[in-house]
Amino acid sequence: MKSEALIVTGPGLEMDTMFVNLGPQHPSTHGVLRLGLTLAGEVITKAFPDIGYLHRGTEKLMEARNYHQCVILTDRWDYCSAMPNNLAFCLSAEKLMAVAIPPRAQALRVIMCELNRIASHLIFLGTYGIDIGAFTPFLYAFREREMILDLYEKCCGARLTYNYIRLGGVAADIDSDWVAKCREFLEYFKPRLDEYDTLLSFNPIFLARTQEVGLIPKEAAVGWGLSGPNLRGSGVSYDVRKSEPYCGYEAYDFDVPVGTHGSCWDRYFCRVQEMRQSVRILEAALTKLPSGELMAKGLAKVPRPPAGEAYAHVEASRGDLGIYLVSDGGVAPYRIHVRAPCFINLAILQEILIGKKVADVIAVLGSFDIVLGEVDR
Amino acid sequence: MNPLAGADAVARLLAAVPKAEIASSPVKDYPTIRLAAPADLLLAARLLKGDLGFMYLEMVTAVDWLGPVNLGGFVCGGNSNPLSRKPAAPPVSPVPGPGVSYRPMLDLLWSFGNLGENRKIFLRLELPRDRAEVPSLTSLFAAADWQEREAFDLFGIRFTGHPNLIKILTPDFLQGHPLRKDYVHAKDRYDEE
Amino acid sequence: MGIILDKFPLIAKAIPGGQVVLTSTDYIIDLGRKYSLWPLTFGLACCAIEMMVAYAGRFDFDRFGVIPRPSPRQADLLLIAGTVTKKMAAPIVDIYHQMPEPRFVMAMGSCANCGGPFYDSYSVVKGIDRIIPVDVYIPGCPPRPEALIYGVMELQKKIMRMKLERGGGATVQAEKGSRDPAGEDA
Amino acid sequence: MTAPEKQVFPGPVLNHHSGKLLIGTRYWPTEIWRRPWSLPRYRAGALWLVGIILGIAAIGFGIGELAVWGEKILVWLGRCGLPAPAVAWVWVLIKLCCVIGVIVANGLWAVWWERKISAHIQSRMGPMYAGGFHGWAQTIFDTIKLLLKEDVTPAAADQAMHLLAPIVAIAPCIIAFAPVLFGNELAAAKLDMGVLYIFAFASISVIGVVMAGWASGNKYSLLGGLRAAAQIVSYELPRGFSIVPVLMFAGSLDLAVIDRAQAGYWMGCIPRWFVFYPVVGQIAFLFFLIASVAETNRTPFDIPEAESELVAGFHTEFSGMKWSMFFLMEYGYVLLSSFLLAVFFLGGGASPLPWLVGIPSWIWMLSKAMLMMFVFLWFRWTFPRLRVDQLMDFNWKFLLPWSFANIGLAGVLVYLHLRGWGLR
Repeated sequence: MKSEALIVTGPGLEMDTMFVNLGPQHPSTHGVLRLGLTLAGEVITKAFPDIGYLHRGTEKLMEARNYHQCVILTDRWDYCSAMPNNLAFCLSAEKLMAVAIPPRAQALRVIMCELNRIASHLIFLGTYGIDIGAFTPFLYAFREREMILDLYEKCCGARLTYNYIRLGGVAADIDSDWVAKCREFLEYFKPRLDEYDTLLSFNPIFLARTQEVGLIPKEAAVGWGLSGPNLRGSGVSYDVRKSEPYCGYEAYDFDVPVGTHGSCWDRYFCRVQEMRQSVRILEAALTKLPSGELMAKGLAKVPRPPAGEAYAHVEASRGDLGIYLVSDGGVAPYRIHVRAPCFINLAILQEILIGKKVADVIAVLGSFDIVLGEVDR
Repeated sequence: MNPLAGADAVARLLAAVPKAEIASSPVKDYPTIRLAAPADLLLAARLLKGDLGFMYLEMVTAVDWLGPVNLGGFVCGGNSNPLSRKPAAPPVSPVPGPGVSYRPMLDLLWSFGNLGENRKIFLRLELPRDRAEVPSLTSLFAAADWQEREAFDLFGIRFTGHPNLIKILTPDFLQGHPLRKDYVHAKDRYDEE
Repeated sequence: MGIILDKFPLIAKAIPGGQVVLTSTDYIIDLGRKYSLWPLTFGLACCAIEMMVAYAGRFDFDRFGVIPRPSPRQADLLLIAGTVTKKMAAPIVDIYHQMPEPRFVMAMGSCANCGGPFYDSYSVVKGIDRIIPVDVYIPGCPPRPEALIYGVMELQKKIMRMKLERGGGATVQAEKGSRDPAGEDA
Repeated sequence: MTAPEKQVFPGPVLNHHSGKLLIGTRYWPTEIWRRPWSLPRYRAGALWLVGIILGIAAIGFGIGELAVWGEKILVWLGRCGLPAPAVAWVWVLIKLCCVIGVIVANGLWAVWWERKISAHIQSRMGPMYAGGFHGWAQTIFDTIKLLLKEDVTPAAADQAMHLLAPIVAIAPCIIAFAPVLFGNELAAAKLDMGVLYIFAFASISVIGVVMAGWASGNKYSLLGGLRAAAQIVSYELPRGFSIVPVLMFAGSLDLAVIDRAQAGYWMGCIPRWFVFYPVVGQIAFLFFLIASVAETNRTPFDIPEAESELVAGFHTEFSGMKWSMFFLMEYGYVLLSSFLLAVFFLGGGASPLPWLVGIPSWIWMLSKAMLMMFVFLWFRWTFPRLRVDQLMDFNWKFLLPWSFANIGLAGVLVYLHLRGWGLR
């Protein structure tokens, strides 16, 4: 629906525009993103996202660090879900070194990544509620997330930057007490998901604010290279866990939620449905947990992958995270490029914000669930 | 489904694009095609998007094959232990491994995905380091817009025809392109002790 | 409309029993500032997630009277949670100067303290104290919410030591010199 | 195959008090939800609550009707030798101090209460350490700090307007409190056109808000100020029209008359409050509640100071006491709306059950107003925020036409009453 400020045009009828900085410090830009908006009244005529305020140059830093030191830097990209970052880096390095990963380490990697997906989507649920104006879901979502962080703390010692998935396997093991606590969390979490549906997903004001807003057709989503829930919200069913399964994902049966017409609500609801699927995967993984050792045998203390290039990508919580690793046989990676899903998803804002109101800008920006650590790397 | 199954797509691409051949050092487990000249890029991209159904531009990136990284590009000289005063042994190997030849070239890489048949193809192109010029793909793929700006910002590759080729990540007052191997960091007011 | 109490210590000293009045006003004013520390909703990187967890239910910051305020005009604590890049340095200094006195700064996480895991990056400022004065440093990458709360309690102890003579009033601190000159702070 | 048995860990972080794993803490969330009453803290809190309520009721019995005390003070003033005009002036001063005291005390109480309500809605604890039991002194400390904050006037701002805006915002709110009823006969000023007076003054403070928006020279506050002007002015209409049925039933604009019109009971137990009038009462009550929430810029209508969009809306550039004037205005209007709701619809001063008549009327009025204030505060933490155009559509296309229809329905009721089959 074209907004009125853009319909009424003609000689002598132009509205003088005002340039507003949705600046690097703003309560709902999820970090340090600057949106240069040109407003005609309340309606946006031009949007220019300016990033780089959290650019730490990790790709350059990794060229002077050996492979084990690089894993630490991978945690700091998408800090809301750090496990898939570790996993993508380790998969590409292991692909170069052609190392066979023991089955227990594969299963542990799947368990940790799925738990991290739930924790990351809970952050999204909370912050998106605040963007639309409802403060309370944030508190409930973070209460559940605390239980997941306790599980991580018991297993790998850290709450946010785990450094748990290492080259060749996994850092620490879990025991029956951990499995019991995890099952108890899953039982406790399922009714909470239905609670969120009544609290936020089907709230009439929330539906009014998100249903017809930020519509992205299928061609635009594919053209702009979106990935993850943003792409699936527009109806394209592309999930790396299904298209190129890694770490044994083909053994678990789960379905991929797909939206209908790519509105903010579809992207939001894809993420809520994904949490249910992750619970299914976790239950299957916990029952079929094989025993055995955690690390691949015969891995050097300071690994030197043979010269060559490898590209490995995983389905991170925010999209298709790919690591292109070039090695010249040295101790440090020669060149590493991160295909950051948030960086590529953010570019579409220039196009779809035209003609929206200021309140819609926040709804659309929030529905993309970007993390500035991954956008700027 | 094994991504290498798209042999016919690779064959039709090789036939259509002059002097294109299977890359000598491919990206592991994925079909990689080396283009000969920058002009072939638009032709190959149009063919990929039009007939072969590769609508999804996944990644645009580059590698600088000049040689081992110059530790001047790091503020503390690549010192892995910030507390120790003496410079530690740089973890960078001066001698290239087998099958790798350092040369003053920028090696660009594009990755196209066919979501329907679940296939990937990588295009590769070598450019001289000093005047790296290549046509921009923003006319065909909107996803190329920011990734080309990032390649320009970090490597200094000029994409002709790009609507808005300006810095995207590095601060405005940073001179030079950081990801080039010979980048030396000029200390600014934030770096003095 | 803020009350300016800078002349009050001189007057209080002149009156015979004034010292008692002065110390008790110091105590009450410091209590007021201690229990109503309003930080700015301003997260940079991973530490921002741990800061949000500190505001959430389990480690409730509201117990100490700490509510995040969106605008720097109403905030009196600038919590730098994350990596300070060179491109972000200028906006941070502007925000610091927009905050009314008396204002405090807390550097949360090793990135804000000294650059952290990105110490040799070309685009990271090696610690926030290079651009603005810092009151409390919190180690950790990212520090646990309990560490953040401990940092706030340290800041509260520091506030309890503030004196009106040494610039506890509402006029700009820069004109009156450092709030706690070296040596006397212990 | 199941996981191996309990494995000894290389010493993870233990809780140094109980020596157990952090994960084994007693307050693992699920335990809180399964057996809340098993927690001693929970039971102690409930006992405290019951004690406080009974305490207030006992004080109420002790003091009795406040209006009676009013005459006694007047007589005593007369007897201690003051000439007649002086007595009148002293009496006006006393009433003025009482009303301003109520507004300021409400400011302190409501802010603390809102933070505690929002905390318990969001399963956390709210202010706990600021001055002892449950942080009762939290707002006092906030006020002390705000009093001593540096008074920043931005360079781009219009100095005079920046200083004047909070004053123009708060003054009408205090003036509008004059005819408000605090008990059966307990009002600062007996005006026979009380309702008109209140709505007239309540709509002046939007000028202060727009002045604040324009004067701070900040684009966000300009947007916030314009949104406030559009919202408050357009919600004045349904707020006024939803009161007309009440005035038709009571027959006068004087709040005391409206209050007396709701005395008595149907069939012995249902009180004759206007909210229980068949259809008209409920619609009028709901529309007045919604319009009042919109008047006070509170969620779901808090777009003028939408935190997530306009940073802090029209009061972005105000710091220290100037900013807290806007907060005092907001909570002043919440209190005003709660008292109006209590008087118009909940029979302010009349006790809901016949055998509870002993409790004085100001206790009933206060408890009904606090109930309505709880509803205001409760809305804020459950509803998301509407967009500007949705808010306007809701007002002009739904609220206003239906309040006109409601007036028509009220006319039918009054006609039936005149023909004798009415509800009287």
